[in-house]
Amino acid sequence: MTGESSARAGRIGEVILAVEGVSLAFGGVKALSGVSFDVREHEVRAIIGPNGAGKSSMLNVINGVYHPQEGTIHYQGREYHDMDPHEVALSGIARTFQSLALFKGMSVLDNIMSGRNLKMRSNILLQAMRLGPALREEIEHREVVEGIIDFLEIQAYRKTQVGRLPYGLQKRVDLARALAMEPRILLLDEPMAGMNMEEKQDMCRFILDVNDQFGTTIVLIEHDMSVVMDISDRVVVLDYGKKIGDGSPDEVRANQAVVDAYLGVSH
Amino acid sequence: MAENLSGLDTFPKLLQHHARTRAERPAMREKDLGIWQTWSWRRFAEEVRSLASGLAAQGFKRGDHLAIVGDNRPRVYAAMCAAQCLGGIAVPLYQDAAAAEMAFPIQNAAIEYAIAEDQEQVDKLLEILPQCPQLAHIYFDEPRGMRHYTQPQLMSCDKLVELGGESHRRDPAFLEGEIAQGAGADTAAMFFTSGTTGVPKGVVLTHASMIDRAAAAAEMEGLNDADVVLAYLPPAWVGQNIFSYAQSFVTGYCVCCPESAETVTSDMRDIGPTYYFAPPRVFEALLTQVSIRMEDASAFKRSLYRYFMEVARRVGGEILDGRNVAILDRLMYWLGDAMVYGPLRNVLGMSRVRVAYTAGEAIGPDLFRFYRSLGINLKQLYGSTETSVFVCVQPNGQVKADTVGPAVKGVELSFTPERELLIRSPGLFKEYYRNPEATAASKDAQGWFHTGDAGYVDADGHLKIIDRVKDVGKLASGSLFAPKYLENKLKFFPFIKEAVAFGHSRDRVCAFINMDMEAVGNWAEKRGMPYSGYVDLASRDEVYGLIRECIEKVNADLATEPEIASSQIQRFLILHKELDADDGELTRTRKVRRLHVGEKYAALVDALYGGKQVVHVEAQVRYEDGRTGSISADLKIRDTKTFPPAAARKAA
Amino acid sequence: MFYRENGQFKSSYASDQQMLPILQDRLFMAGLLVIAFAAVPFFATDYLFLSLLIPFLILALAAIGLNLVVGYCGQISLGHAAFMAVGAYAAYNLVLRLPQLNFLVVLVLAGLIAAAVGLVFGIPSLRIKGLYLGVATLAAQFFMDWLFARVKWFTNYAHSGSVQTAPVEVFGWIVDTPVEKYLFLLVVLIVFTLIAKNLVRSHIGREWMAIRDMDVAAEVIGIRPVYAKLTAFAVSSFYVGVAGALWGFVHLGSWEPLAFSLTLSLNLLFMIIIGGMGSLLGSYFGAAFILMLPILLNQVPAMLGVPISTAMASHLEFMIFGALIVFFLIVEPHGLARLWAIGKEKLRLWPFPH
Amino acid sequence: MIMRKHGPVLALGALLLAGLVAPFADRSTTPGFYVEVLLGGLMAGVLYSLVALGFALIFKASGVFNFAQGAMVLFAALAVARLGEQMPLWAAIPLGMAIMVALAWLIERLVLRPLVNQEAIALFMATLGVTFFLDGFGQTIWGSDIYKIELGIAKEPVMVLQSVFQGGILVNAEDFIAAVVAAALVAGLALFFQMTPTGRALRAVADDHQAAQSIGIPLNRMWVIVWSVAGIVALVAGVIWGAKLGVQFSLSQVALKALPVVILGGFTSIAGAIVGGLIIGVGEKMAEVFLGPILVKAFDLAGGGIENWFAYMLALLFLLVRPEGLFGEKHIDRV
Repeated sequence: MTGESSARAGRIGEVILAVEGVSLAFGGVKALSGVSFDVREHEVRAIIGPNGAGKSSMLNVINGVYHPQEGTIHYQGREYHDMDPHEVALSGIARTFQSLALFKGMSVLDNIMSGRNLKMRSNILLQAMRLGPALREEIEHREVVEGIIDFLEIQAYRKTQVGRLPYGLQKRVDLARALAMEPRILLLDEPMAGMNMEEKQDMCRFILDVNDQFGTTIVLIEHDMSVVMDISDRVVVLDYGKKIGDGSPDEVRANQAVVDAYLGVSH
Repeated sequence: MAENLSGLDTFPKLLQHHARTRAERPAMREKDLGIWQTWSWRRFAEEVRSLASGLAAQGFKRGDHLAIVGDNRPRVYAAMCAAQCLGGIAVPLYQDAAAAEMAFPIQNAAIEYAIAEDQEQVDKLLEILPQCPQLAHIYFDEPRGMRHYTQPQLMSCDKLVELGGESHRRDPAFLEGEIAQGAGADTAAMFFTSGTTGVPKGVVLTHASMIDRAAAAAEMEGLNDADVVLAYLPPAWVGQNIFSYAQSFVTGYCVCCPESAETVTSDMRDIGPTYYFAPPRVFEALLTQVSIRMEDASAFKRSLYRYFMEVARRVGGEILDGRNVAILDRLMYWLGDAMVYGPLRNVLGMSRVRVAYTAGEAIGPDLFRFYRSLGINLKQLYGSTETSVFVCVQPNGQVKADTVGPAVKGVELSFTPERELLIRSPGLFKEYYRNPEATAASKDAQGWFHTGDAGYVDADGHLKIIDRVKDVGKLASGSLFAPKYLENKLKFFPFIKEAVAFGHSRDRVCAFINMDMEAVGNWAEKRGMPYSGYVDLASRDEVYGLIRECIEKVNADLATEPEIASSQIQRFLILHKELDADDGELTRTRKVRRLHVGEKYAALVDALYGGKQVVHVEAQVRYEDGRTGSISADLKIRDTKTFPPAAARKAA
Repeated sequence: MFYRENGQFKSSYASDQQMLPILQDRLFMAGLLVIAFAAVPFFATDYLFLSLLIPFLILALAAIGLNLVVGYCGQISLGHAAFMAVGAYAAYNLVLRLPQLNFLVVLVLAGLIAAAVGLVFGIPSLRIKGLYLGVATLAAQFFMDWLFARVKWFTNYAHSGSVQTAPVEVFGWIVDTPVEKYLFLLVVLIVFTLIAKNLVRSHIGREWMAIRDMDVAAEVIGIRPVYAKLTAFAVSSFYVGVAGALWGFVHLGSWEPLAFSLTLSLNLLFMIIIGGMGSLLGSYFGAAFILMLPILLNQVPAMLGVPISTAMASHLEFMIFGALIVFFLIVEPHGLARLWAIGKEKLRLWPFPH
Repeated sequence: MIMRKHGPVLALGALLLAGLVAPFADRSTTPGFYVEVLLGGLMAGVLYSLVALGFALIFKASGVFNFAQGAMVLFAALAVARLGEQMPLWAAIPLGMAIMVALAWLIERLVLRPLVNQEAIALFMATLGVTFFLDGFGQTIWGSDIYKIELGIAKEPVMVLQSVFQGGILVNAEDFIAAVVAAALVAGLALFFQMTPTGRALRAVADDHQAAQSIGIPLNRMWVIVWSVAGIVALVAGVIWGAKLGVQFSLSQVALKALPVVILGGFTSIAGAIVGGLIIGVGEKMAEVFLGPILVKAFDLAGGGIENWFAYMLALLFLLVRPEGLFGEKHIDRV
């Protein structure tokens, strides 16, 4: 592990995503107030904080589901305003969801294939006739997807309806679907929520492998800090929508405010 | 098989032959990335060529050993052949073995080159580097997770293939020459027998012996390049090697590798092998599954199933053996085939099976008949690593549940006074590697191999095996005691997974029982019997009752065989844990290591004979993840009814 | 039970993704086609053709169309008969004003016009979700009803407001007799079913289903809701439009605006609910079911010797439809198609239950 | 997250607009006639409001988009009309109400409860089924002819306000009664929701089902109650309507107009239902009377009949500019 993380540290590059003074409010309720942090290329960046700290809101702001009232987001140097989720997706940011958001009517394969849609070009007529190009495109993308299925070790469930899979596996499919987008940044919303120890370890392994194999920058949210600490390079801590800590896992662990915040919530 | 293979005395030469004669026919298929990726003989030959050239470029010389650790994958088999192209020796190792277990073979054969499937295997090899400093080259197939490994010994197979490609372009003739130099008498491969006792021995097999046996059996069964095999057992086991390598090279049939361990069944359904091997325990597991799944079926289906299985039990075997059967029965069987047997074969993935073998240990007569009655041509086979497997095979039409058939062409059988079976055959091994005394002990001057099995040839010339000679003991009373024989009879009951019988030089026979968690668990649920786990269930009186019934059936049965009537089981206990290879209680091929168990659980044995009703046990157990823990339990001991020979005849 | 899948392995993605990957299914389908083309024309009576088979083929097509937008894309529509009307009147006017056009071209054009209209009424789906959308589509229904009833141009100033058509002619073949009509429609239906199948198993289909199952997630993985929903509406309306044209020209021959009223819209909806949402096969089942029920209601009681008035029969019909909808929504939300799928699965696993 | 906008203002704006465009439609119309149309529209609007009211109630309390509201109106009207033939109205109406309550109970039992926790679309489809069932069932047991309801109110119109408009205005006493009844009903409901514990419970349910359940409010009973209330409202609407134009199948079609009304008013808002109803009532009358002829002339139509779609088109426009309606609540869905 240490060998790996140090090796990874070598690859960490420039700031790729910078969030500055972002505030978000629903009606009266302030979900985020003036949160700023940055994400460097190839790093594993964790956002932690007690439940209701505004972590999910932060992700939703980054990938365009919510539009913040204040603050800016710079991605690859350019600032983006009011981008819709699918524009964000096209720009190379993928995410998984805390409460599973798979397409439950579709098979595992189709779910992951749908992650390739933004790369598919053939027009509707070609698809209707399933003419050469459309068919070839389907197959090319199928190959990529099979690679991911292999990578996440879900071969046995390829053709099963996602609805029928146990929770842990569904989480994996969710990850697979995001990977299928070949993102530069991967946002993970509590990837280990509700998992048992073994599943959590698997998930950690997968996350590191992704970061390692594809060089994907990873931003993940967790409310249970223990898991995150040993896989992330830097950690942001939110509490009640405010940033109360930012730095390496050790620094964060040492940070009194963080400790209080966590003692504040039941543990 | 019309094809003339004379002069093709090594596997590489056979490969060249197929690459010429059936270049585009499938040599191997592997379910990978969702579809069955097909390796034609040509492509397979090219892979072998590149690997071989690569190895040569890395300094692999004639006589060198190549350790191969991995699951069934085309490249694993290609690697074996690559080594053989250079006159080297393939040493497949069990991929599920712990690192420590790998150390011995690698030291013993002073292995310098190894091919490992993936990170997991590489880690094991690296772990034992300190004990095996000579291991200088480790090639890994699956690059996943290997990015940060910096050890100088490591190189990826892809790189190796690349190197091979280059050096082959530089000197195309080289490999041809190497292959041509090879001769039948050269050593082809070395298999380490886990050995029921003591340290493993490296069994050295030559090209000639393996090819000869493979060909003999292939001829007998009329195998040809249209056949299909599913390779799902460890390649390090000689049988798997014969079925998915040697015989494929002899006949040119296609070997298919499943996608992953948990997809084997569905992959088998996909492929529908025509030639199939499985040890009895696999067939047993399948049957248990079938009966359990049928339990949940609708009443109609269940009765349908019961009815037609009865028909099959009556006439299925006969029909398969081509004996003549009453028209009406034929009709009913045909009906049953449409409604039950056919579909059943289909879901088992055996629709296309022409020849199925089982071997390794005795198979339960009911179990055996079940599959045959379904119209699956299941047959028994006798052989061992030392004999390149094929010694005796049951020919079509003369299949019996309790024998292993007559000797295959080229094999001579004979017996010592102690009923030990001796074998002479072209398939015999050359020696135990670097172990002359062991070699001498089991292979005498006249070239007879001492099998260590006790048995006899029956009236029809079929070989019947009773037990290991060394295990055939005597009761204090002096009468014959064949524990394996008893154990097998016990294991034929679905509820009993393993059994260990004691009695040598004792006044009576007692036994350990390992219940079958799946079957017993199911039985318990059916009767609404709550239980918290294995240990709890194993200690239930109901379960003891269940097991006792089984044992008493066996006793009744034994009583009918005068020779061993006196080895009826009188007391037993149900073990608190499953016997496990990781705890050294079973061999890697899951044979019980009786002595070891006897020593390990001496306290229990004493309790059995000491007439205690209950015994306390503290045991160390090793979990999958390598952690060890201890469990303690109170084991009950129960007596069982035995039968005087006369009474038994009525009872049975 | 009839399945023997051993050895039917796939060594290429093309074969893995083919429409009927299992041999036995292909055989079954072949058999079905043979019956449909070779047997039925000989044995079916005109009554059967006119009152069951012909309407079935057309309504199945319409149901497929509706299923694309409702079942696959999850956008509810209560006004699809309106698009049938558009198709029918478009075809009527095309034939009327451009007589030289080949009828197949007319069909396609009619479909396209319907698609355009569908697109317009689909626009609200971008702002609003399911239920609200239902009302928007009702607007289409009532507006179209009105439009074709009142704007004389569409009906070529016919006094009664009803229009007549001549029998369809394709490449010199005059589709006149019931058998001819049946065969013509059969071909059309098969072609359009294949196209629909291709669409739903291509990425456009996945986009639709993604929007249906979890629209937020869909957008987050880069699917444009606008595109997905509007294409769904357009394609759906195209299908329904073609069906409408066929309904008018091949089935009715002459019709008035009432022919495409709200009731028809709701019937289409029932077809896909009972048949199975998100299943092309279900569209067939649903159409067949909805067509047969009234016929049975008229026949059965008489057979049982308890003749009932036609009024009573139609009321019963209403009640039974209503009850069935609720029943299916509760017991088998995926309709007859799911039952079929379950049955098939059971046969594959036979004799095992699961 | 809930954001309220100043819906009422908009509403009045729309109402005035609908009124003001009218005069310029046809210079020859006297203001009196114009006011008459306006009133006529308001009367129709009152009825729309009533149906929409029941609709909004159900949607608010159980999140069900009840397509069957119209069918309930027809069913209730039929019931009262036929019972009225056997007994005096003062008996028939309460009995009808009892029937509607029973109906509500059955629907909750047989349809809603089994479908609880299904997505809204399924519940909506179910109400489609209920619609068909009620239409069929109603006509099976009550018959399918046109029936009368005699409220015993003078039908002949009264001339009022001669002093203000020359020619005065013809007003129908029945309509006034209707308006009064409707108003009373609304007031009653308002009280019921504000004052009674049940009412408060209902509001709680409307705001958050889980929460309501967790504090021990029996969802099922609540549903029975709202559906009963909706049924009774439907009955009132049905009776008034039946008295006006006779009880017949077309009622359930007319009642469909409740849908555009609630869209206009906002699904969850009682006030919305009322205002929306009035706007639509007035709007479509005005359109019919003043816009219709113009269209007919312009496009040489075979008669007007704009009111068949006007409401829906209006609703459609609303959906595009203000999906949540006049008084509706805007939702931000959580990811």
